[in-house]
Amino acid sequence: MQFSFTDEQDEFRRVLRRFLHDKSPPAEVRRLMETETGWEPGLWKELTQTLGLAGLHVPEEYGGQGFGFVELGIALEETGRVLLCAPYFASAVLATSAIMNAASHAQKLALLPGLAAGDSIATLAFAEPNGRWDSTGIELTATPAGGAFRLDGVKSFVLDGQRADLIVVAARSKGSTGDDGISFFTLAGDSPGLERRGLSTLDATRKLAHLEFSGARADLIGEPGGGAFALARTLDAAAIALASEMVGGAERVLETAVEYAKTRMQFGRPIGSFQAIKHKCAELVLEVEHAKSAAYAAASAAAENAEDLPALASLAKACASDAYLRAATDSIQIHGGVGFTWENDCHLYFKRAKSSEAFLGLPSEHRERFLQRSGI
Amino acid sequence: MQFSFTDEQDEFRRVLRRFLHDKSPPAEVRRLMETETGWEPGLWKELTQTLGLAGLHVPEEYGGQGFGFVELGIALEETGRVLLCAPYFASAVLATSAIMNAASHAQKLALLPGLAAGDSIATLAFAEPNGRWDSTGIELTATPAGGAFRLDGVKSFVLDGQRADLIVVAARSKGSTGDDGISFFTLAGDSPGLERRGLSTLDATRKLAHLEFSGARADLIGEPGGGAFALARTLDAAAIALASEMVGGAERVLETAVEYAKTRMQFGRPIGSFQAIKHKCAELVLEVEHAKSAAYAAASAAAENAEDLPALASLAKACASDAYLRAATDSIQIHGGVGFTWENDCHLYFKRAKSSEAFLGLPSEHRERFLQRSGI
Amino acid sequence: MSAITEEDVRSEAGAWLASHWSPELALSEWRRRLADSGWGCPSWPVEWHGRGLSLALGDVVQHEFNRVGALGIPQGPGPTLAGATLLEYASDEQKRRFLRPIITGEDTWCQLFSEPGSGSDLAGLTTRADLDDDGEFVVNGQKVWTTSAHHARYGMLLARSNWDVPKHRGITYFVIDMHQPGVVVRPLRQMNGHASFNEVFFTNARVSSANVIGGVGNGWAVALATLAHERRMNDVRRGAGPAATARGRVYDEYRAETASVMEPYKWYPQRAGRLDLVVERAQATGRDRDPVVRQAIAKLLILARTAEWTARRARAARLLGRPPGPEGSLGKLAASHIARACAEVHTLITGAAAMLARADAPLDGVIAEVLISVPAVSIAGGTDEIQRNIIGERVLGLPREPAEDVGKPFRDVPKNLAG
Amino acid sequence: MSAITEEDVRSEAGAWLASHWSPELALSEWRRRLADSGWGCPSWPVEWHGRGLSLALGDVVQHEFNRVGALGIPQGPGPTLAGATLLEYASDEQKRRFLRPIITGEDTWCQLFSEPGSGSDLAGLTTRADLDDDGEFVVNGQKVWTTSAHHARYGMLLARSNWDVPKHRGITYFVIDMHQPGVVVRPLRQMNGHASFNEVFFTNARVSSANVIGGVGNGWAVALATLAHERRMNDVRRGAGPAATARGRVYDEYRAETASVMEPYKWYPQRAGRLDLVVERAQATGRDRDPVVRQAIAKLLILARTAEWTARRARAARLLGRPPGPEGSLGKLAASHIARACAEVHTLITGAAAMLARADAPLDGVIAEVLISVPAVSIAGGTDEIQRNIIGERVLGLPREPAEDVGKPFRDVPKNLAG
Repeated sequence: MQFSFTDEQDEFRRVLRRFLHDKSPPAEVRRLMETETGWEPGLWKELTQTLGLAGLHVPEEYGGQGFGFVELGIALEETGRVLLCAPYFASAVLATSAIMNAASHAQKLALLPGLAAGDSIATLAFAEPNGRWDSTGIELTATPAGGAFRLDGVKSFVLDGQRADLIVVAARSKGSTGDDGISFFTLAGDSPGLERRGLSTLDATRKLAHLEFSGARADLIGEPGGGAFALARTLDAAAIALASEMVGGAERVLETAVEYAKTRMQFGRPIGSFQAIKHKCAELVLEVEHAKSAAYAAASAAAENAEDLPALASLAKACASDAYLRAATDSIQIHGGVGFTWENDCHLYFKRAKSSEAFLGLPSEHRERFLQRSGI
Repeated sequence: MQFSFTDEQDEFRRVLRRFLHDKSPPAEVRRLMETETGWEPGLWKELTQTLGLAGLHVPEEYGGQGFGFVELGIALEETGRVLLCAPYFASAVLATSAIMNAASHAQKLALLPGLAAGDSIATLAFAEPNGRWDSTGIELTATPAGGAFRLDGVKSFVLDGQRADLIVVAARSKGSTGDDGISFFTLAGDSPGLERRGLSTLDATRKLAHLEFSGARADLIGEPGGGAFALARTLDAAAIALASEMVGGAERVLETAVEYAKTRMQFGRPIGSFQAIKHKCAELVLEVEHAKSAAYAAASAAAENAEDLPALASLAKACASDAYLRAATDSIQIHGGVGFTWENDCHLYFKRAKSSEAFLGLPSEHRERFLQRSGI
Repeated sequence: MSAITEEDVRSEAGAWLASHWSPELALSEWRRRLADSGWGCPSWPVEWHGRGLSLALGDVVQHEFNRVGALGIPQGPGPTLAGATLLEYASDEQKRRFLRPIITGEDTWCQLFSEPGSGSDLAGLTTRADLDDDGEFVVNGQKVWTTSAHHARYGMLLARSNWDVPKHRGITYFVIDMHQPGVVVRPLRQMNGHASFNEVFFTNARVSSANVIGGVGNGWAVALATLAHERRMNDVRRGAGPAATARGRVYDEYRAETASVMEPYKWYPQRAGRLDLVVERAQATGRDRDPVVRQAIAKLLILARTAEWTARRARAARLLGRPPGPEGSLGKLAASHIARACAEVHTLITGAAAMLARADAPLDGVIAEVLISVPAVSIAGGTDEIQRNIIGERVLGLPREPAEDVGKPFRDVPKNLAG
Repeated sequence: MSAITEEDVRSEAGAWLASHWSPELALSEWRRRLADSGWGCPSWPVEWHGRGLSLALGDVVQHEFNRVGALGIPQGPGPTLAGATLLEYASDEQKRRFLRPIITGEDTWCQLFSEPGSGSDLAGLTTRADLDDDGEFVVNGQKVWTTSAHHARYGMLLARSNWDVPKHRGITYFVIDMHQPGVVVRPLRQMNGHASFNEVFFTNARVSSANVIGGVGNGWAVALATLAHERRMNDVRRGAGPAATARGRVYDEYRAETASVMEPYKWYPQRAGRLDLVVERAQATGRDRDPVVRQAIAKLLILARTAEWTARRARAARLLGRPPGPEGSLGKLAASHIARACAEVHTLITGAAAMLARADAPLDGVIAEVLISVPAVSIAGGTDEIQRNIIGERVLGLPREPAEDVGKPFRDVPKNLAG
């Protein structure tokens, strides 16, 4: 396990932080979150073509940069810090991971270069209105139909699903249950038989869609019925990526609170000199540093494809969710009345934290999974 | 439900508080807790004969004072405040409640006057080494034998069981399970076939015994096999009584912490002027007052034999346990190093709180029962 | 004068209502009758539109009003805050000018206390009131968290009239006319999207010396009276009651008035956490079968019930005339814990759907609004930190912190830049 | 002088061990060899019983010692605290008198800092040292929480020699002879029944001016050095390692020495919560099947693992010579959370048996000892409150509170009555 970043990784972080600081300031986040699409094509182009961010962890043979999960974690920590509005998590994490885990070599060659280059934006549709975040929640069926498959059913909570060019879908064969009969499919976002509807979200920076499939035609990727492991792997990767994103946000929102506590005067002294505020901040440092450690450990396990990857993925998701929500909540409290206003940025982080708490499964669910995956 | 005490009840509390303040100071508690018996017969005589404490809630026809559960709750709150070392809970609460709930009129006439007068000290043996606090935990069997019964099995966690004159035993008929086949029996503490052994306890003020029954001869009280309801009622009464005792201790240990915080100087000012200490105390007030409300509400429900008595008994036990342990723990913290010494009284309350947390069932168990008993 | 009994009050009020109340009156006419007779504010003095009754007898009057469905004086900060404060501190001339239109509802009022730079530290306010050569005060500064400022006629304004004395001693309490060019009111949007409050900007706004309440430099004492009335108001804020559905002209007009006054508060139930929805949502979703969720629900229900009982113990003690125990000060802090626990439990119950809002979210967005409104409870009306100070100092008698900002001229106290 | 390499050190140490180390030596003889050669304290200066190596090269020497099973200098506060402090602040004459017997183990030391009246506020100490006409100091007062004072030869004593200057400036650091009539040592029993510490009473005890370390009135600076060494020592406290079972006269004598030094710490694993027992106890009792218990276990394991990783991140950064991040200061506070959570989980697992102790309780009383020892973790070595101050101020740079007690003569600072 890697307990410090290399100089190259630190430099990558510095470059990316500077870039995002310039290109994704709060005013831009606020502008984009009010749009229906939720991102700016120009910035996406820069992120993918200048920085190569979408292909960071994609092997070079598929058009990526060939880095590992530690670098991906750094990228997500930085995008999380600034609440970047871009289809990065949907396309580069969810869809790309699903394809890397499920697809054949030929399919990867066909699909990944476009995603890695940012030319095409994809997402993964796996959860359904039942809100379960594993294979047992999948009810949408895939039926063979003339060399391809027809998909019938409903997907929900699909990240950037309303605007993605390509949808990767996790579906099951009729009559199968649990891990059996799970396969992945791809289809274009504007395919006939697919209706997409944007959902109203608690966190305006996280766009979600409801997708209804009525015989939409889709192509199988990977082996038919053998997708359960790829799905589990993909969700583990997603959990670790989300944990990285969350600790970036948590660290930033804590910094904001500390900065405010140093300058805000009440009763003739900075509020940060009062123990009520100072000790709250101290506990937050502890919790946020612990969550960072969890995200780093999990990313490191993913990079090394370690045996405890599934356990650490759940550990990191649970730990980072709790830390982020607490940091964002306490930051509002430390800001007092102004922290509850729309014009202050606290609520953007708070809503992101609250939404991330539920995304991919609640902390309590991941704690249970952490124990099971640890053999306890 | 009664939300304030009557003038008579307040006066009763004042008299009792003054008495216990004089007769059960910390030095006396420390002396008695180091003895094997754990109480002082002279003080027991005063408590029962002068104050009539043991028969407080026993009807007058059975030699008691005929008061209700609210008065009993006040008595326990006050004994809890001073960590009174006496077989009060064992004899006046557990054994007396069991007899009142289970016995026939004639049996009550035979048994209660002696207990109410304090001439005889009884206890209730119901839990066993499995540590379950309801009828499912009862494995000890009662077998009819020549007009009486023979008891075989083991009881544990028996309060003041090593010294009690009379043991009330909850047992089951052979082959029965759950609520079926439960009956109550009485036998003398020095009966043949009964071996008693004092247990080492975390809290030296709470004496517990391990009782082994090998064909000990005992008398049935109440109907054979119909004791489950009486047992449940008795345990509800015990839970409420314990909650009352706990809130008395919690309030006192909080007072101690506040007194210390007002006088202890560090950095040139009383430590209670620091928000870290002040806010801890404020949260404790909230929690202790809530626990008092819970204990009062439950006692009031018991006094009125209200429908929600079982739910409120569990509510009060859970709530008072949490409040007491937190108050005692935080009191040690507020006292700092001296709070961890043997000579300071904090640990007496802490150990009482810790022991009370487990006694009659953990808070989490009672929370679950509270929901079930509330129809949720 | 012999003591007035409950029965006296009941029959007198009943008789007056029988001859004066009618659902078909215009609301303004009914309010005039209330002001003329004193039955609208029975505990106010006889010479100031009241009947000089005790608070307990006032409750008897209220009961008679409820019995026949008769309406009372307007809700909102006018009567409860401004009226009560003026009764205590205003001159007779001021009472003559201001009190009656408060009762009749002609004038609505707003409270101009909090500032961006002084939240918990209200006495650290920096809005300035400078006496000019004409004997008028010129007001400059900014207020915030003002409810209903956009339709208020008058504001209860705290401003600093002297910077050379310690903070509490340089404050003056004014009644300011909100309808003047130097006063600009802007809505303030909160994180849950509602805009229940206003910011109020003063740029050379003017207020006459005749509108100083309680004397120049004595504003802090007057403000404390207003704040005490505000806490009491929070204890008893109610909905429209039977008037919500009753028929008649007076009710229609009253509902319109109430809807306007109550508009800023419509998310308050969500802010408090919607405890009422917890069990039914858990059962509807089947989450009531998860032992982990059950523990969280049980903890929440126990907290809420014990808080309620604690408040009732405090009320019972007050009614018996006993010295108030610690229970009274605890409600606000308990409400904060309850709201936060509600949000946690609603999240546990809601799961993935907690990511959604409005029509796509459970109960048409009510749960989502809970999640993003609850953070206000531990801030508004005094933060949890301030409540813990109050409990520690006033209930437990713990010593105050050394003060950096009292005992020297306010001019020299470190403070936030005006903003 | 050319740079010494790891390989140089390894071979030199190896050669020396080959010719000087033997398990059959008397421990005192072995320690003499260590003191003569400098291999016992390789990072101390050559002129003071060391070899002047860097800390990293010192680790290489340690590694060579471990490889052949050779023992080191004594554990305990002598070498790590007193030795290190004396090296930094003592005069050559003092170093000559005190250092060598520390290394050989002839003299053991104790630390006389904390007082009943000054816990968190160490610099508020009131033990007095008054210079008498003979040029000796006369010491009166009381110290507490002293480990091993009953068999120590010397004490590192902080006492107030000047009451007319601010608190930090009137303190002097002494080496006091514990074997004198004016010094009385009493065991101090803790709530868990152990008596690991002492109270030390001074009644006209005497200490020569020649035993002042670092100058009269400069004791606070010297104390800070000792405290820094103490924190480092806490990072690396170890058991006896392979010496626990190895055979030979020197090992036997070492084990006896270690047992005596380590006796006060035997409940420390219980104080830390016995995390190691949680999962096996849960499985053994079947409580691992309760979802509520499982959540508590998972929270605890996650806390403990992330705390461990955080400490390793801090160490990795130090080894890379990077500026220390916030991770370093967090371990103590995390340990406190872990211990408390352990006690909660052990209670959940243990149920009714949590009422029992000693032989009647689970694991022969180990769990009971956890429950009544854990409260010490958040107090000993700096309370949680002090740790949060440190993190807030030193890590986050938040401003300090206004100080009531610095900048004026200590005589005038409100303080606890001597007790």
